[in-house]
Amino acid sequence: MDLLPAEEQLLLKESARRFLAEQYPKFREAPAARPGFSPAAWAGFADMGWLALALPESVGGFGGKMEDVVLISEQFGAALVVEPYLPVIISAQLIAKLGDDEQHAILDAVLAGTHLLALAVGETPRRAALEGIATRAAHSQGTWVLNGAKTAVRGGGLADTLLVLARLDGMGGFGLFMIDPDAPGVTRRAWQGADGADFADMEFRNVTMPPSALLGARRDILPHVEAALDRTAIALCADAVGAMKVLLAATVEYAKTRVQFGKPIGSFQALTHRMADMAVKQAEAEAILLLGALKAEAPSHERVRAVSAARVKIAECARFIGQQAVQLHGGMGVTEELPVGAYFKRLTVFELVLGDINFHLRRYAWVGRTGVLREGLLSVPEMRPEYAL
Amino acid sequence: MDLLPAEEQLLLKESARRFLAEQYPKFREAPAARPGFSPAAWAGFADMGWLALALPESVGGFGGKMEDVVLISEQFGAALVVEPYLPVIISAQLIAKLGDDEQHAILDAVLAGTHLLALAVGETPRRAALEGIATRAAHSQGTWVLNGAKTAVRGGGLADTLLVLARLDGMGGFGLFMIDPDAPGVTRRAWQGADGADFADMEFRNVTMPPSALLGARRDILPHVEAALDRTAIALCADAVGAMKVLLAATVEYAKTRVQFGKPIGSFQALTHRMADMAVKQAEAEAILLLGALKAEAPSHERVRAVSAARVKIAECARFIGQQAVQLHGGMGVTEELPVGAYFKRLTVFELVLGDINFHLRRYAWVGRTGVLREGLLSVPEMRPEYAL
Amino acid sequence: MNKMNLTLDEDAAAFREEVRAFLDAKLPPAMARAQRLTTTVFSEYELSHPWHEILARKGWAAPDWPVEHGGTGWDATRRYIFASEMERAATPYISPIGLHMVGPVLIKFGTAEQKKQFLPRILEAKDYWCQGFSEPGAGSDLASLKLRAVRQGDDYVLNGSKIWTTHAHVANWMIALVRTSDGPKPQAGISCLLVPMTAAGVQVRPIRTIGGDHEVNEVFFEDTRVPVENLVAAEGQGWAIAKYLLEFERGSVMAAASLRRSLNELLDRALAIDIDDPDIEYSLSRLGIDIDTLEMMELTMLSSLSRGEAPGAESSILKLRVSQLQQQVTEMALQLAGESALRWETHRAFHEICSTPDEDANKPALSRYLNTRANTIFGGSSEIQRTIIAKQLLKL
Amino acid sequence: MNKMNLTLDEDAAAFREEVRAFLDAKLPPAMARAQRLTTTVFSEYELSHPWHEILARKGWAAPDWPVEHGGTGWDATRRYIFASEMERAATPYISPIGLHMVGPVLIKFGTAEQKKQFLPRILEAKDYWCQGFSEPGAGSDLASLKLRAVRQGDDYVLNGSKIWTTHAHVANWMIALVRTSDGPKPQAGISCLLVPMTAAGVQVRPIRTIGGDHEVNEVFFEDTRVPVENLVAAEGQGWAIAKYLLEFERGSVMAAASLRRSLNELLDRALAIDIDDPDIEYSLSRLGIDIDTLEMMELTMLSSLSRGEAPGAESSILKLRVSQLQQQVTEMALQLAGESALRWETHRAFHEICSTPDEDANKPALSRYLNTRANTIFGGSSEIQRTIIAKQLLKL
Repeated sequence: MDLLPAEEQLLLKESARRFLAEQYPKFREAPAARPGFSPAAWAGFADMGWLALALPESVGGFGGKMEDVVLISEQFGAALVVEPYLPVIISAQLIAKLGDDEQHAILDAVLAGTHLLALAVGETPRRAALEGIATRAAHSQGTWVLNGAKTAVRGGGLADTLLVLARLDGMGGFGLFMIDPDAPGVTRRAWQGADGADFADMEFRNVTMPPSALLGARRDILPHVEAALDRTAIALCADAVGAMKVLLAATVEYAKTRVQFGKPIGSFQALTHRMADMAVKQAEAEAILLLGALKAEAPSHERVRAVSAARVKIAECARFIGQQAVQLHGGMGVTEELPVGAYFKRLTVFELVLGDINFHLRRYAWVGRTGVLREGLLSVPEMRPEYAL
Repeated sequence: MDLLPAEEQLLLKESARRFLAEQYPKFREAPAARPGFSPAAWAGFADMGWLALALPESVGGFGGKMEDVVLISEQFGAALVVEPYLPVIISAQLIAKLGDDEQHAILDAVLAGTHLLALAVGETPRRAALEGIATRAAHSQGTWVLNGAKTAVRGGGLADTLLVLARLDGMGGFGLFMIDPDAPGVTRRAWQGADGADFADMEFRNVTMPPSALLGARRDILPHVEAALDRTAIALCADAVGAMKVLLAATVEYAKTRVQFGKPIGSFQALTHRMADMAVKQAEAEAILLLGALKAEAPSHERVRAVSAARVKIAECARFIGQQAVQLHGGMGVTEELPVGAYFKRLTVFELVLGDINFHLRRYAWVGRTGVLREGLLSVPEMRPEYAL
Repeated sequence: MNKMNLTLDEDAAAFREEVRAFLDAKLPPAMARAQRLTTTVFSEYELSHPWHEILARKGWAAPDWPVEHGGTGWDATRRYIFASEMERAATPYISPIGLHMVGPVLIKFGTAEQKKQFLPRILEAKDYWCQGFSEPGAGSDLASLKLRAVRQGDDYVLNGSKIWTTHAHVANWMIALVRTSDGPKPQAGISCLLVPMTAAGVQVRPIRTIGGDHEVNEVFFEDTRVPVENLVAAEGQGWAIAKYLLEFERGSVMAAASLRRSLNELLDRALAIDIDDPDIEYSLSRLGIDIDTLEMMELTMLSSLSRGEAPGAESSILKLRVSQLQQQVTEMALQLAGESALRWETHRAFHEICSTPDEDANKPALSRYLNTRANTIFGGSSEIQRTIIAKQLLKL
Repeated sequence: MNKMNLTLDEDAAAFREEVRAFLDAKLPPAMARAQRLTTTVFSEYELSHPWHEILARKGWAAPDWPVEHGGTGWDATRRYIFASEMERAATPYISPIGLHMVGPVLIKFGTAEQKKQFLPRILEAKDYWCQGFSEPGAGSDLASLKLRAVRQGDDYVLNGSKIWTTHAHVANWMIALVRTSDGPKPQAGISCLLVPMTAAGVQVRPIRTIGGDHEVNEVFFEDTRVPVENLVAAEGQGWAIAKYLLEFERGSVMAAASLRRSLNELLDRALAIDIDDPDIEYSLSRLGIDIDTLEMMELTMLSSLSRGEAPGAESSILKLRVSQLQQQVTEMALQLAGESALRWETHRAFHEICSTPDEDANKPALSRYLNTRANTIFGGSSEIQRTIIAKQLLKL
């Protein structure tokens, strides 16, 4: 048992921090051909090895773990990175895990940073049981025909290939299809989220696909998708923790310098204690993030417990820290004049995606019925990753 | 529309305050023959006219309204009165409303202060739909036979006559029975609540009762009982408001005099702001109490909205004010050395009885479905009291 | 009838019916919808101006002015009913600066000339005023304001800046607090000036709100000349005028009707989308109870006002609770919208880009949530209100 | 294996099994049940004393003492496992005063004579200690303590009083902070004395807690004579000793295992009574998540301790959260009990008056809720912890 980061993790984190602090603002200032995407930044991410980080070595990756992705994601949150890192790597992981050699071929371009992916799953404004997916693919004369719609697909407007989850018509089960978003019958409406990131809604009308579009065996696909959503969720939690750390630090700094009634506002006890409570929330968020990161590839009950716990706790901390950071910045906090606004928006977006607090509370309670909550975290597990990488 | 108390209400309140402040401590100090009851205090209540206050003139009462009972109850909370005022007057109201002349006869002794009543309804540790009552009365050869059990009957240990709600076996509907607690087959176990008040659990085994024990028509009895519980609930809300006012005042006083680190603790901003929040809660509690008092005899939807709203809001305010009063009193707050402990216990008992916060939230939501929440409070109602006095 | 009651008397009930009938007849549904989709505190000028004109034609634009200046002569209850019914119907908000600030200040402190020049134009929506009190260094601490007005001949010459000036970019007049002298007591050097926004040296810089709206501004003055006739009362009276306004505003934060309308929209929404989440019902009930409580506090204050009693720290309690509840309402709307609220819209007004009930509910939700964070900051932050409550009510 | 992990290594896992086997064999179920029904912070002497003897026989009574004085030689992880397993099994709490305060203080500051006289008797449960730090006028502000100890010949003569002295009514020794001199720096006049409770002039007054328990006392000293050999370290070293204890205690607030046991009891209870209230499930989940979070913070601190790093403000964060969660657990138990918790019981211990699972759950609920309000007050109130966090962590 050891929860302190290893030397190489500290190095990874520090190199990410430095790269983003020194390089990323330049990338963002350059006029972007496509909203939410800087090609130069993306090339930088590829050079830093971040695209390969969490892919298995068999497809050219570095075989890293979600803990490493979490480290990177935290720095992304701190630097307000908007590029679709998570959709690309989580989709790539699915292709690596479920695809055959032919399907793996696309990963070379992904690793090189020249091909973007997105995972199109959700169809309603909130995360729901995957069994309710209505998009469907019918098998007809050697091809698949896809009909349906997806909403708020992260990175969907930028993606060169989409992974689309669909019900397999007439045969039961579900499939993940690799689709060219420019194929006939695909309508894609890209938009930017409040955090500046790319999203898209899309419709599929009689989109025909070759048999090779179907990724992996169809019967057990949902647990893999659920696991991929959880990996995304925990990386987004890390992103939020990165953002809230910057916000708290900025608030403390502001409180030391902003003078009202002849004193810095950081000397008023009510505000001092408020900031102490923010620090407590930050510590809690970091602690539960670590649990989620360490369990991101654990057997599903353990994973769900950890990821949903992290999602609930970090969303609550994000809301408190975000709202109080704005409040303590006073008038300037509610404008676009200071970075505090952008960080608050990022945390607000975080709260809205991939299932709200109540969704994850129910999920945590559900897994609780299996007894998994009754034991402490310090266990002697045999690792039986079912749907992990 | 006018929400300021009328002159005579201010007089009633002030006379209650003065009587209780000057007389009640003496009554409590005298050794009590029965726990939770001072005969001298009770005689005083009768003399003050409080027993007659809210009974119709037709049975010898003063024909007052629940607003007056609320004024008295608030003073009872402030003075930590333990005598079973509410069980007696609410039961008396039911007898007055539902009974015939013969049954009314008992009210003379009640008004004289020589006969105590209690209303035995609940059978589970929390308020539930009355339709679930399991105690049953069977009609057999001109008499009724009662079987069942009641729990936590307020004033039940002291009562000379019990009003017991029971299902009427084989004929549908419910009845309220006037029962002598010393009758054969009645087992009564009296105990004291954490607030020092009398409660009792009781069992009925083949208790035979004459036909005259049955109060009023049987088919529409439940709404009357529900209304009586609501009148009790709003009076208890007033009691809680009285207690929280004393607590806040005592806390502010303590904060002005208790010195730590060379300053009165009331000069520390974090504590000052906490007490401001307590004052806000107190103001909220008083405001919603008034709504409940004014609507205590309104048509049932309006009544339920107001009473459940008051119950929820005042319970939340009571918890906050109680917990913070203890916290701000420091070590002394968590002992029996200062009155703060007794007030905190009284507020805690208040939270536990007659339905918890969630019960009343659900009840409020239920009445919301009738549309009654959608309009403001300032209405042009024709008064159609259905189950009022 | 018992003295304490929640029942409108016959006259007041009839008055309410009259107001409702007027609103039914004169408030265009499209205008009400536009107001419902507004994400700012003030309504945009394009929305409020026509409504102001409709009210002015009816003679109802300035209920709290004396009758001789164009007021309605209503008592406190009628003014409350009128305001509540407007909230209930979702009329646009008319900027309060002219009608509720400049008007009362001039009526109390202004010269006959100033009254004649300005009051009718305010009443008839011919001038549009903004308010210049806050400065970058003087937020909650108004006494430290620095905008300097130096007398030169028949003019004051202004140098400095104001901030958080709502609608400075559309206003043609500003009522400003300026520093006309220094001294040991900073309050004593503050004066009140009426400044034409068209004067030379006035520059308006938009400040975009966190929700993406252009509602407030920073206003710079560089050697801006204002005739001395535009001084209100004497030099050094600015602090007294500000205090008068504060008194005057006390008890005017009445928001239960507007919150109840928002709650009704949330109830409709929750029914429409049928979320599988029992917590939503609990939350909506809590909100309903909080609004019931607030309304009782408002009506109690109204009862006091009707008896001529001046509100005290109760105003601070109302301000605190209203701002908190406004934030909770927007939080709830955001929760109901879920991922539908993610999209960042730069176009305003929202009613021009929404075309379905879903869009009406979801698109403005995020901007509104973000902007409403300001409610516990502006107009005396929650921290300031707590200090007032502790001092005035608890004598701490 | 990756460096960061939540997995016990083989040796540690085996140690955990050893502890579990020991507890299975040696902890009488009635003793565990009695502990579950305790409503006080300390276990009653009648409960803790036999358990202390069982541990002493096994040689496990003082895991954090050096081996030469009877410690176990376990590393930080083993001590954590041991403590957690005891919580999990609901062993009685052994009073920490002797083993965790007097022991470490004497080992660091005591004379050879003092060590020889006291340490074995502490280890073997022959003496029972209480602690005299707080005074009526000195709560959070310890430096202002007043209990006077004046040297007269070979004795100190004590006059004054101590308050909140847990189990003073059963202890035969007190470790006390006393004032031996006045001066500009009040800390410098504080000394540490070992006081026999049997000495003349010592009087113990019970202070009944809000939950109805006799756990703490006020202790009066009137011309009580204590031999100078009972001074620990030099005169004026009391403040340094108190600070050492504070340091020593840092990172020792490890409560996740105990909270998880309470949560499991709540989960069992909720299942047993089958309440129709969806909010209960949400609340229990929230509590579970809070406890998971706390456990991660504890394990992170344990990782730091294992590397020899000293905890800082993290201790204050843990203290704050643990006390809040302990209160929430009791609130939840009270909510589940409903009216069943109303009855005021004066008899202690509860295990003697409860005879059904219902009674076990309901009867102690109210006393426990009431007593637990103290958790955010004693041992450094939440307000003090926030000040420490702001100062040390945020440099405010």
